[in-house]
Amino acid sequence: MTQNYPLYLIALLPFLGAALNLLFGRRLGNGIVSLIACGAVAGAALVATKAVWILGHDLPTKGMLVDQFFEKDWITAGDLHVAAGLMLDRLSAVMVLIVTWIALLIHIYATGYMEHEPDYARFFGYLNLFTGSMLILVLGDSLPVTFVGWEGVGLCSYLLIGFWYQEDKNATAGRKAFIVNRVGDFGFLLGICLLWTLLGTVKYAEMGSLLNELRRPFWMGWPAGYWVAVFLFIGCMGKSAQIPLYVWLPDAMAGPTPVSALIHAATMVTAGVYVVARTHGIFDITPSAAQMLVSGIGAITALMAATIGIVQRDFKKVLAYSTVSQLGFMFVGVGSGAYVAGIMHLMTHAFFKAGLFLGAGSVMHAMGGEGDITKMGGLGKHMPITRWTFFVYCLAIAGIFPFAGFFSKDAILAGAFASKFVMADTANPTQQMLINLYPKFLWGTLTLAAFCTAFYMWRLYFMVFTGTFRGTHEQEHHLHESPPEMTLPLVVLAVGAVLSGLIGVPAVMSHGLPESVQHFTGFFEHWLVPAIVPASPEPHGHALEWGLMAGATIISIAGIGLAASLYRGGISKAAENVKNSLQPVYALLWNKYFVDELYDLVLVRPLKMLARVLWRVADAVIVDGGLTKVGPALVGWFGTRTRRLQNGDVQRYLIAVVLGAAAVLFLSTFWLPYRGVQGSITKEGRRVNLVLGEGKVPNNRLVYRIDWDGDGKFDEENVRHAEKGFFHDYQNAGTFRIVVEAHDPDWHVGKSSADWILGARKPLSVTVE
Amino acid sequence: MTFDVADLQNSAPLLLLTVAGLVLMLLDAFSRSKLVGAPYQKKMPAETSEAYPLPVAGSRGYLMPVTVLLLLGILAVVAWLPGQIHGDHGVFMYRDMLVLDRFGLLVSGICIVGAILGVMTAPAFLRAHGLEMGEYYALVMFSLAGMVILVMAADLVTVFLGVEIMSLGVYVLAGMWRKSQRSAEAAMKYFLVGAFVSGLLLYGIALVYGSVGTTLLSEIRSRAPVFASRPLFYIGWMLIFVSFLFKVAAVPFHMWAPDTYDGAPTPVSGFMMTGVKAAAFAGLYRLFAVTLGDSQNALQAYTGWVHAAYGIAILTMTLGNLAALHQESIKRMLAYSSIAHAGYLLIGLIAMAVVGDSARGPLLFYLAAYTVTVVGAMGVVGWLSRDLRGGERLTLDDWAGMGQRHPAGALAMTIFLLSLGGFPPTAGFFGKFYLFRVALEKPSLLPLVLIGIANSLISVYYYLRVITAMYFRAPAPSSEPASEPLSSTALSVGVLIAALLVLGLGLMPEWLANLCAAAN
Amino acid sequence: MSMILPVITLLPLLGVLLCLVVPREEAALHRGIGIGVTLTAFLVSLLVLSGFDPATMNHVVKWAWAPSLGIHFHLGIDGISLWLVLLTTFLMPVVLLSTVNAITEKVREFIIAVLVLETGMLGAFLALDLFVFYVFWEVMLIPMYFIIGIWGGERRLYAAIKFVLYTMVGSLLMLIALLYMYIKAHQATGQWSFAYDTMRNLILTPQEQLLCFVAFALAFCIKVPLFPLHTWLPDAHVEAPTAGSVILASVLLKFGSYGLLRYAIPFFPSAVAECAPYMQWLAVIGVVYGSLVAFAQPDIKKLIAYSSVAHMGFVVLGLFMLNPRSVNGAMYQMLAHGISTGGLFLSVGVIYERRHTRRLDEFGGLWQRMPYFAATLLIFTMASVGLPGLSGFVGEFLVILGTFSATRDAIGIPAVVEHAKLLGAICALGVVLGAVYMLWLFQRAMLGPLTNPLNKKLPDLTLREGLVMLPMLLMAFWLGIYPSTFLSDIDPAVVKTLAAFKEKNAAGPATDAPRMLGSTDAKPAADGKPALPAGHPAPTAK
Amino acid sequence: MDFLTALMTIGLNHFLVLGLVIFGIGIMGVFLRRNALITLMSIELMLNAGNLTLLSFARAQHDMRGQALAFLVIAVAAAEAAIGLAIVVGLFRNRKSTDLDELNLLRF
Repeated sequence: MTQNYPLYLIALLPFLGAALNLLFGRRLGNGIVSLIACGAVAGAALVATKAVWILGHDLPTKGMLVDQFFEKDWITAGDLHVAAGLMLDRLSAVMVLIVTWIALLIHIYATGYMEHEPDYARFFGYLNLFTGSMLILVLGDSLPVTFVGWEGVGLCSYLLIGFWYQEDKNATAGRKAFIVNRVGDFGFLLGICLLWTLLGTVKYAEMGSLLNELRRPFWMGWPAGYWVAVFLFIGCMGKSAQIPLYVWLPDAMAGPTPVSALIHAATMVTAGVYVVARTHGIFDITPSAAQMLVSGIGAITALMAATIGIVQRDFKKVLAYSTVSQLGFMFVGVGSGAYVAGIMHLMTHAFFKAGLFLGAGSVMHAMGGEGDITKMGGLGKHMPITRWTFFVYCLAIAGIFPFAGFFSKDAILAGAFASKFVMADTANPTQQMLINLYPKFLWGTLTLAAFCTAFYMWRLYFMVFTGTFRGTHEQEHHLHESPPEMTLPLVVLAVGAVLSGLIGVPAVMSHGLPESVQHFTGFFEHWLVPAIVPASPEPHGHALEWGLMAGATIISIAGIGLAASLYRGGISKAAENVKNSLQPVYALLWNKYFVDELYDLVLVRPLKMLARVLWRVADAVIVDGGLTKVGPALVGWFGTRTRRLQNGDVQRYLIAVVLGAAAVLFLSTFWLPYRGVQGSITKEGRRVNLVLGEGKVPNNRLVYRIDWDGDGKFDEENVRHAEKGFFHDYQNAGTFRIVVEAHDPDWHVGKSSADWILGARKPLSVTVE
Repeated sequence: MTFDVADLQNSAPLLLLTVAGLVLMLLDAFSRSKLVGAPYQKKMPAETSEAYPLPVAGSRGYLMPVTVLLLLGILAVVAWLPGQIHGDHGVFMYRDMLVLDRFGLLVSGICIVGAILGVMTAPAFLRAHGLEMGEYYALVMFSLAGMVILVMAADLVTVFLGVEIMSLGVYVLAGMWRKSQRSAEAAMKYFLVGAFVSGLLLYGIALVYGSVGTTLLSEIRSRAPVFASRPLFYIGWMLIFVSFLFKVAAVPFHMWAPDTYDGAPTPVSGFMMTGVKAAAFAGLYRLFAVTLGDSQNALQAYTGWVHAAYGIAILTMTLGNLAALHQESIKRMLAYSSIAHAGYLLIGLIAMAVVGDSARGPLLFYLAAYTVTVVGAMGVVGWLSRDLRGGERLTLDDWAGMGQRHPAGALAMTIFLLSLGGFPPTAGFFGKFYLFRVALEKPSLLPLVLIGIANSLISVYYYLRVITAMYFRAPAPSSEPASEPLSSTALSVGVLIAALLVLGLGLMPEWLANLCAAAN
Repeated sequence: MSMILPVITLLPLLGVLLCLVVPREEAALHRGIGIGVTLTAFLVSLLVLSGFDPATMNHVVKWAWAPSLGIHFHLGIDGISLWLVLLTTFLMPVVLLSTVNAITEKVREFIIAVLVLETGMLGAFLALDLFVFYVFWEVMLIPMYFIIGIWGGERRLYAAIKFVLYTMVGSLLMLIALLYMYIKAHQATGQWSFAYDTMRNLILTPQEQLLCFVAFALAFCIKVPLFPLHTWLPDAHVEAPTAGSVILASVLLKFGSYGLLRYAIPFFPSAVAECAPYMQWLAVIGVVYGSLVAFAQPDIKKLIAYSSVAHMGFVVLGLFMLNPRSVNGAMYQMLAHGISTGGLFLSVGVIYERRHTRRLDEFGGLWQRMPYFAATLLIFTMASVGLPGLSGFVGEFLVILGTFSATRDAIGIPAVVEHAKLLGAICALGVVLGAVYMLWLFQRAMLGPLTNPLNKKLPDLTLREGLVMLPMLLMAFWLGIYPSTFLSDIDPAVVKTLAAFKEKNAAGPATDAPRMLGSTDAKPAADGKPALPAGHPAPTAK
Repeated sequence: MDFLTALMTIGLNHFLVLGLVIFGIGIMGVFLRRNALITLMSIELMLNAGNLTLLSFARAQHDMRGQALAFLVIAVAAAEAAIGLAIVVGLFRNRKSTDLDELNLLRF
């Protein structure tokens, strides 16, 4: 089942490349830097491919390759043992291939795109660092190891978004990405902790058999598994830019375009999808509230981002929202149990979205960095390769047969439509009906999103590549096709965007084809099911499935058609009219539903305010003031007063001596009666003994009055203490209050036990039977 | 009436001190001239500040080494005498008027060591301020003799005599800086209050004598239970108590102390803060902890002095520290701090009564540590604060930057201050540690210890203020010349010895602790 | 008998003597002595590692100091103190190297202060006798006071005295508690002893435990510093010179948490059971509060100081969750904080030396001028933020995990784990906030346009500064990448400590008189013979 | 006659009261008088009151210790007076005044 394989090389090679480039890159030429960077990734890709080959060829379906970075455990703390282990199973194999090969392509692309960058080496260092971290993420054999990669890619994302740090905007965008991701990581971390708390392990391979533990009710009526899933999904929301944590991704476009392609489209942002698939056992636990949450968030995100994408003018922003939207698709896939569909969309999306970004980079490269699509137009004739590859990508993302997007998106739609959510038995009919309707809601939302997708992608395509150029003359003069190191990846990715879907053709379509072809077209499903993830739910009946496919295609074509009618040959009057007539909607979309502003208002500002208040008020005044100002001030005040007593008048000193002497006299006599009424009580039948005075020595200098029965009259008066103390024989049973008064005849001071609590600090009373 | 020759041997320290005092007086009288060298001038001509004639050594320079040698000899005798005590009890002499026991010898030793260090640090100061007089040494000797009488006293008569002999010498010493108004005022105040309290002491002794019919402490001890309840005895005893509290400068009988310590010549202040206090505590120990009340016979339950002492200890620690808090003059700050330390010592005394004999060691150790530290500190004060125009530069501002100007002195001062503040590894720390340890054995003393601790904290503040001034602050920009530290080998050596003792007792406290614990 | 521990403890004092012999003017020579001595101490301290058994005391020395009072110069090292000691010895040469340009006045005094400080710190980490511990604990105080007061910033007087007074409040109370236990131990065993084992086996009544615990905990929590006792720290950090800040943050603060784990928790199980929830809450409040206040700071050092409050909150939380994961996490966080915050302060020192300001708004865009420095600062920032692969992660992860999973361990005190999940969640929130303020710091200082003309000529790290940073960086990576090095020594000791705690807690508090663990009838025999020491079998008749 | 009888019955208490009265006068003198010399004299009064009490007790108890102490006290008082006067003289030379109220250089 498991076999050792030096998987660490896959992650280590990019890290080495990063180390070399970051440490010494400034001294090396660009050529060597790119050689190191690309070489490292290529090496990783080759090793990874070899490993996947072994996995697919030599091992059974559930087999995996394993490896450990260190002999010993990575973290050992009491009963917690986390190994720095890597594992390659069929799910991570998909990811590893995507990551290494697409990273390689983008590295190659970047050698062209970034050639004029002074910080060339740093860029490639980061990029390699990212690749390594991403590989750790996908290869990690336990949640903590995944988390290491998870955070690592977050760091690289931060660094690369802020790569051009001289501009505050970029740095801020990077910071935003990191912090929003951290919010997600908060959940992720809690998920890990909760999981470990419940299962005692966080290793994927060990979790499966223990998952029943998670069915126990835990909190707020939901089972433990639900909460683990929710926490993990919060992490995924952050990393994969889902509502409400998607806000960082559009801003992240501040980074260089290859970065957007690699990190913010193809690989890193899909990590959330990967994690959900990886830990699907947790999400699958009934009741399927977690799945409903994941798919619901995915669906809404898909639609919302798609609608925003419709109106954006910045090339990369459109693509960014598109990414958010497509990630929503994937989450609907993995959330509704259609894991294969989700992962497959992840893969196809990696091809076409990376391609789209690279295409955007190519265009902006030609435009001198200009990203506003309203200033482009008619670029197709200047940049044919870019244009036609872009055309392919757009078809793919729009989901036109037989491009990759068609198969994967269709699988998701079908999966969503067919999904079954199970809730607690007690769900009342209304709830049950809503639950039953939920798959339809998902399907409907996604279909709408698919329409928007088709529309905005083609709007983009038409506005950029068709019509007439709307930019400046100078820009027009410089328009050119990009160099081969940039166009080559475009072409390769375009090929991928065309073909990658073919390994995941739905069974219904391949039905009747030759066995070998079926084997190929169902490859993706065979690869993942049942090795890692359960099979996607299939809609009941072929007709329904065909119908869904047809519907999706029609919707997409409608979207393309609408885009063509409005933007073919530039921004048409009709487009302007639509915009003007729907001004409020447009404004809402243009401002991205004011989510950033909302966050600013609800979170950022209050937090800043709170920080200031805590500092200036709580810390400076209350805490510090209370501890370091009040006390010393008080002491200081007394200090001054005390000094002032000493006014230099010697006769005052003498009076002080005499008063002091009086005080000494007073102090030394005053306490005696107090001590005299302290004592102890013992009972012998109805006889109660009372020994007064402190310690062993009876204070025979004092005289006492004793009221034995608490009636206010003293039973004994002016008695002195005998050796054995006082005693009283009670006639009747009952509880009696005893009052003792001590009196010092020499000094005429007295004290009563009524106001001086006797002995054990309890009112003096006695119960006799 | 018989006279036991052994008494001569047993009272040798006392006799030798007296004789030494006489010898020194004679030596002084037969020295050729009076003062040599210029006393300070009223005004310093600004243009000749560099050529300003420094006071030169007088012809009495040899007196200091002679005194030190004599004192060392006497110290040797004191160290030898414990061998003459057989058994647990002391040896009574002069018809039971004095007693020779290890306790008395140890306290005498502490006083003598303090005096030696004080004498070593004094002449440079005296010379610089134009008061180099042979009488100083003789008076120190006589005072010491009084202290020895007091610590060896076994009778109220000798108690009174000891107190008076000790005080008379110190009255004069306090006022020996004749040109200084402050010194005269200090002496006057000290004398007035002291004499007044002598009156109280005498009256108290008379009342006790009247009620018990004897002045012998051992007899009082055995008869006290019978008389304890009589107001006459009671009042008399409290008057005696009060007069000793005055000597140790406990609040509210302390008010003379800051003024006197502040105004007296610095070495004399040091002597008063240590020797007088040590001897007075020995007296308190003998009269109260031993005669009236150890925990065994629980006499304190009758006389209640522990309650009074409890309150006074709290007041003394607290007020002393609070008043020291804002002092600008280092000398005066030390004066108040010495009041506060009397409070800590009172804890030891109370522990003696409440906890028992195990408190003796801590009390004595604290006394020793305190003595060495304060003598050293006052030595440094005299050393570093000399003002060329006369008088002393004692304020914190004057001392700002002392760490740079005079690193050795400042370092020594730092050590002494840290010891006073109770920082390890100094004698002061171990003293406090030892003292609090024994006090904690009885829960009833816990509040006292906690207040002591709180006070330590306050005291840390003002001790550190001095260190802060010396090291952290730059000298205040001023046209006036800074203080000009004295240069004297004896002074430096004296301070060095004190500093080494402070550190040594902190690092290796056990021998002295054992010695103190065994000094019954 | 291995002499390593006394040698490393007292070696710095030898350096002090050397410094006293060398004339004041020879600043370079003094520096050389300082670095040489501390480096030697570091190398010698590495010898400790050979044949190290983390679960027991190694290289124990026990010399009589004042035996009649039960005081022994008793040193030993186990898994809990091992890495803290090595951290100390490791940091000292680095710190001294970092001061070559910063401290140019009174070099001799500075070196002496640092050396004395090192002795104090090592002694306190190694002490197995509470008297010795207290002495060294106090010995640390004065040199630090001088370091802040002499070489500090504008408000150094205030900061120095605040530092001392705050520390003294706690340590004096601790002294009282210590003495009280000493007396009680005497009552229970008939022998005077300050030995750690005696004190650990001493069982007091619940009320006594509570009071003593409060005294100990106050001393340590002030040092940590735990909210709301933290306000001395920002002042001390801001005013202290770089070296002082580094030592303060990296080592001195650790004494608080070390003391809690070594003394306060094992000594008083019933009090811990009572107080742990409060401590936990204060700790998480500290985490959130420190982070938020840090976010508002305009002064870099103050920001880092408040971040220390937050980070040390993790430590205290971890300690008081009382399970092996969280306590391991706390220990690890102590080390990590030592490296990352030390590194941050060193970095601040670098720019402070160049610009003599620490205000964030004076900087911005320094990356352009100082890329190597920026990389260094970035790494320390990320280490502080808790990025996996750097030092901060493992500790925070373990603390959060340990807190969250506290219910898994039956320590017999339900109150301790009552709010475990909530505490863990809030604590995890601290991780988020950590990123907020640290990245804010980094952006304000390093990123953005280089606008301030004063910053346009700043040189990058010099070779010496690089040498200072390099070991810190390496440690940051080491701690992040291969925590096993450290955890394999920490874990057994922590497990053992907790087992001892559990055992003592299970034995229950004393009813009226103190007793020793393992002896049921506590009172010493009437003839004054000591009760049997814990763990010894009763003598059997032959 | 009554007077004589009364005279015959003068006992210990009368002397004690006299001693107390003199002591009180001395104290009040110290408290109230501003002149250093007069306060010195008042202190002497206090000492003498003590002596008187001492002697009364000694006489009443037929014990010689008290009497011996009284002699010592006289000697001490003389020494004290001498020193006190010296100090007053010293003060006067410095200040040209013996008014105690003016002793306020040292305070606070």
